[in-house]
Amino acid sequence: MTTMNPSAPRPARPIPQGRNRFERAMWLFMRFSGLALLFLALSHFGFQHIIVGTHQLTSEDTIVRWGLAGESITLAQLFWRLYYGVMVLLAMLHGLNGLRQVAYDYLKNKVVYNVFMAAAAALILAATALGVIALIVGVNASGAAEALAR
Amino acid sequence: MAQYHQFDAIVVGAGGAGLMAALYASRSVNTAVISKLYPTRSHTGAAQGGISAALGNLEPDKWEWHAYDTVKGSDFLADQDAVDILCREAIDAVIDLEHMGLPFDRTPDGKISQRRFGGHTNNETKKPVMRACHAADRTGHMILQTLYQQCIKNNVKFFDEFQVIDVLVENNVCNGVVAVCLATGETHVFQAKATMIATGGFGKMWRISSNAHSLTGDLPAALLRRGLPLQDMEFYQFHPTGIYKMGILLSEAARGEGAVFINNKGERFMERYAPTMKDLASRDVCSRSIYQEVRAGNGIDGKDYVYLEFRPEVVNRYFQADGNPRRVDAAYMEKRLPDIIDFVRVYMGIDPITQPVPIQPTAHYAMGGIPTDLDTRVLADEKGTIVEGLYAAGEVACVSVHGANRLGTNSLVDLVVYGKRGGIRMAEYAKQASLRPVKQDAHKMGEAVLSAIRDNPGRERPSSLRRDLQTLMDQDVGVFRTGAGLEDAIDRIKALQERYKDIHIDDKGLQFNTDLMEAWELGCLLDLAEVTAFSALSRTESRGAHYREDFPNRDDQNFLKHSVVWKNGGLRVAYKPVRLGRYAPTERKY
Amino acid sequence: MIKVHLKIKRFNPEKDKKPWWGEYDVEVEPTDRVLDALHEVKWNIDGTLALRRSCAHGVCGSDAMRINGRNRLACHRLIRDEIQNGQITIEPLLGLRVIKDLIVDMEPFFAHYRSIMPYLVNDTDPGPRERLQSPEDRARFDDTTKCILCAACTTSCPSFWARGEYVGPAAIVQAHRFIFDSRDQGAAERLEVLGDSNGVWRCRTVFNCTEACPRGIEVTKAIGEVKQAIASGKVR
Amino acid sequence: MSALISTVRASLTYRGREGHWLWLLHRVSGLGVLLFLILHVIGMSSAFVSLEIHDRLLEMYKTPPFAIGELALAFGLIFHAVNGTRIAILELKPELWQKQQLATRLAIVIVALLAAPTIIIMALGSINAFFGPGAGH
Ligand SMILES: Cc1cc2nc3c(=O)[nH]c(=O)nc-3n(C[C@H](O)[C@H](O)[C@H](O)COP(=O)(O)OP(=O)(O)OC[C@H]3O[C@@H](n4cnc5c(N)ncnc54)[C@H](O)[C@@H]3O)c2cc1C
Ligand code: HEM
Ligand code: SF4
Ligand code: F3S
Ligand code: FES
Repeated sequence: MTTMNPSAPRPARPIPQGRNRFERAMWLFMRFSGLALLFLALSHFGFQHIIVGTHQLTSEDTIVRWGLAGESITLAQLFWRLYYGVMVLLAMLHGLNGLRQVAYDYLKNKVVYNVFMAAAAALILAATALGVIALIVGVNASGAAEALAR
Repeated sequence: MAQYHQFDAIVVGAGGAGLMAALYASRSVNTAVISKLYPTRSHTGAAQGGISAALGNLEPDKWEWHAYDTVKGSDFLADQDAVDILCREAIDAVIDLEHMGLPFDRTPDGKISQRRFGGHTNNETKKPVMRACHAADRTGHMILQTLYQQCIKNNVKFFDEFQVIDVLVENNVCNGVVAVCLATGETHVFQAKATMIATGGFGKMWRISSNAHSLTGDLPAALLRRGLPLQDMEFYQFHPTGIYKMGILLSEAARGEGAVFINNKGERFMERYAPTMKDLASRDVCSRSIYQEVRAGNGIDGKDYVYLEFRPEVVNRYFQADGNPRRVDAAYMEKRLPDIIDFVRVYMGIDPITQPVPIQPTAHYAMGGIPTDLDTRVLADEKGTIVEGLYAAGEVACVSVHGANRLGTNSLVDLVVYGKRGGIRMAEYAKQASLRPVKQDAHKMGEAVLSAIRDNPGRERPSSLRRDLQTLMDQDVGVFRTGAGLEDAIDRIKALQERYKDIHIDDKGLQFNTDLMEAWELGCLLDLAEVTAFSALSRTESRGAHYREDFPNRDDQNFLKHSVVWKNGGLRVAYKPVRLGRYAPTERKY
Repeated sequence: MIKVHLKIKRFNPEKDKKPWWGEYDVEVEPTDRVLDALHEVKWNIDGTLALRRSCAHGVCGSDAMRINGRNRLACHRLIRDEIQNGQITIEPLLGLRVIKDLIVDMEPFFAHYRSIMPYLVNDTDPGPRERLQSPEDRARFDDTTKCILCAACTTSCPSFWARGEYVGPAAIVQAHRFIFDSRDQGAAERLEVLGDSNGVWRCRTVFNCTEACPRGIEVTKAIGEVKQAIASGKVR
Repeated sequence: MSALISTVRASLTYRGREGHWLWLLHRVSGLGVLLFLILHVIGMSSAFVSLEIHDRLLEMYKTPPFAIGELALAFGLIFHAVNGTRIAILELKPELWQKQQLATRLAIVIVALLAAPTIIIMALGSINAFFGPGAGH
């Protein structure tokens, strides 16, 4: 070190990655998923609640965007399914990890923490699965006729 | 029931001196540090300016010049062999600190940066030299942190918040110390082959003081009670620039940047007292001049303070008057004196850039203390009898390198040079010595003193005694002293000691009984105050920081010697000669 | 002189089951420190009041406590700046065990400090003179050298209150001081500690630490720089 | 449990500045949005089971309790999004912000700018639906 040239700009020193990469990955994920959600969630919210308006919402919109189960879908519907799919996945995982952080703070008893997180993860993953299945399957056609007739 | 511990070496005090000693001792023997504060709370952390060493990084310098400046600053009372060691080993010590990681400021080519400081000169040109190595204006802080870090790295054993109340010395042999664990109130006996005392200053016997509340001279007082003497106690430095009424220090660096003293007539009065150096004359001279102004009725509002001016327009006006081409502005001052300006803003609520700063001299540094030889071994008398197994270093010790007046930056040098020396010597000693037995009731004496205070049903509040002591010390054992005043002071201190026997405290508990420890510390301060006043009374000359109005001149004929004072039974003084060397005493002018 | 009503949270383990509020009226100068007011209580009203203090001018880090709800050094705040309707409220630091009155157990705090290897790591032979370092490299970590280990930051952090296992801002500040020191070679090991579950990731960027730091250190910024070093795998 | 209570009490009584309160709100809003999201996704996914259920759920969104909850959701989501962005930027570019106060104030202003019109439009929509000409059909 004595031989360094003190006036030369100091190069960035590479640091080997540590053993615990999970927290680092989660930290990065929270930020990038947050960034994605910033656009996805806000645009969804803005579209549904401001441009359309909650009181104008009908299941027609859902059918138009998702398409009906068993029928071939349009490109637009594919886009919406992907849009919602990505959003649900990111939001759920983002939320799950957020919940984990909060739970880690307040549930200091390991057993309580584990039980709580297992339950929460089950619930959130189940909800996510339902959402994803819905997006893959599409709107259930039975009863769709009445809906369209109205 | 006391708890017992055994170590090869123990160090009492975790300031710069203690940590340096511990670091070196712990390299070869089993070492523990006992401190009543967490180490990083030690007052070494308050030191601002710098640590001098003749590195010559920016301009030519020699350690011999540093030595001469130190001897001259000491008013020729320093022992010159000790000063030689100080200044020669300072260079290695500073490099050592750098290797330990101390973040010194740097020169453009990457070396340790140095700056000028009062009294440090190029002996040939007589001009100020850049000798003070610094880390911004936090040099002491960085020394303390760095040494503590190294102690952690080397797994030094710490007993934090353990207050030592007694030193086990008998027949000039030391076997360890007795301490109270503050958290539990339990007594602990530390048995050791080598014991080092590095407990810092004792400036809390004065009211206006730059010293921490914890600097109460516990260990010097304990040694006095064990029949050991203290040296050169009449020499106590008053720093000219303390914040008015609070005593918080504003470093000399302010005047280095051009700040000046102003009295109530708007005069730059230092021109009259030190025509050449003016406001940058040595600390003793400036402090005396300020009080002379106050006495002449030139204090601000007729009170006991003057102004320190660092308003740029005022500074520039005097630069101009002095024919100095330099000019400063607000931004420059903010950059060079950040901490000081911050202190003034926080504690005085005024802005030194636009307002004058009320200052008064503040009790600052003990040149005297526990007498030691060049290897930091404690001496039992003026003849040089060694107390086996007992060492002292840092502000609490007196080797003596500061003589009658310490030069700025030299205390930090003292800590690291003699701390290191002591640590090495202790380890050498401990390796060949064996652990001496301590008596089963070793802790009894210290414990008895504490329980006497705890159980005393008296009427006096320790705080009112402390206030009275501090007031009388400010008045009569301060910058100016007279025979009559000192005699009176001794009488009044004795009266306070009588009243001390009648104190009571509120807290009768064990855990963190700070009420009890403060009362005990007051007892230490009373003893040290008495010794200080007595030493001052005995020295009928003026030298360095010790100024006797009734004997205004230096008297080398009779007093080129160190005082050594005991306080068992009565007070007794003896003298030992100053060890001269290359430099013969001459008149000291600034 | 003005009158101040001090409300101090008291707890004596030898006597009390629960903390209680001690209320005291003292006369002090508006320009006195809060510490002076506490001394006024301790020295003239109730000597059992326990607190730590030493330097009395904000450089030793002994007397961090909660003044009017915020972490402050008692010796670094003036009465006139803290007094609210004639009153000042004083409590011990949060998140550390109260031993007595305003004294908390500092051991966990120092344990975290020790865990990040707070010392220069460099086993190369430095030679007889100083290691060289450019002024720019020295300036890189200047801010974090100011830390006095007062714990005001760590005990103002919600993540630390929630879990004492979090190393806390003070330890990260101390690590930063070495990680970004060009002379140091221990960054990888330190970042290993700080990259773990109770390391920097527990920081939620709350800024209480920065706001509490009596030395004006940009604590959150230092933490951010450490996070980035781990995230990017580079120290610059 | 007492540890949980003391932690929560500390969080609520420490007199932090903006950053402290924003953190609390971020946490609460994140959890709130998560709760809504779970219910919402389960609700929406009903569409693949039966459109009838789906329809009924959509009608439920149009009742007053949901209308009010929706306002809270709007604020929560907007706040969480903006504040989350603030946090991420501060961590990625700590040197951008000399003073956190500036960042927090900016975040508060942006939240206000986004949330106020949103909430007003939504509230007006609801008022119109409940009390307007076409109300009650
Ligand atoms: C404001 C200020 C600024 C200064 N600036 C400078 C400067 O720029 N340059 C310079 O050279 N000098 C300066 N000095 C002087 C210098 O800082 C001190 O002289 C020096 O730091 C003393 O160090 P020390 O190691 O002897 O003791 P300290 O650092 O005071 O440490 C004393 C230690 O002893 C312990 N202790 C005390 N009593 C007991 C007991 N009974 N039991 C157990 N432990 C005990 C304490 O806990 C502490 O750890 C300054 C001093 C002050 C006050
Ligand atoms: C809209 C854009 C969003 C952005 C920009 C965003 C951003 C963030 C960020 C950066 C964090 C980490 C905070 C920290 O570490 O202190 C976070 C935490 C969190 N987010 Fe989001 N988020 C968004 C949407 C969501 C959504 C939709 C949910 C609900 C499912 C959610 C739930 C959470 C939760 C529960 C936390 C943990 C809070 C805490 O630890 O205090 N976020 N968010
Ligand atoms: S970073 Fe600031 S608040 Fe934290 S311990 Fe250091 S000095 Fe105290
Ligand atoms: S308060 Fe805590 S959450 Fe981070 S910014 Fe400071 S450490
Ligand atoms: S007493 Fe030293 S920081 Fe307050």
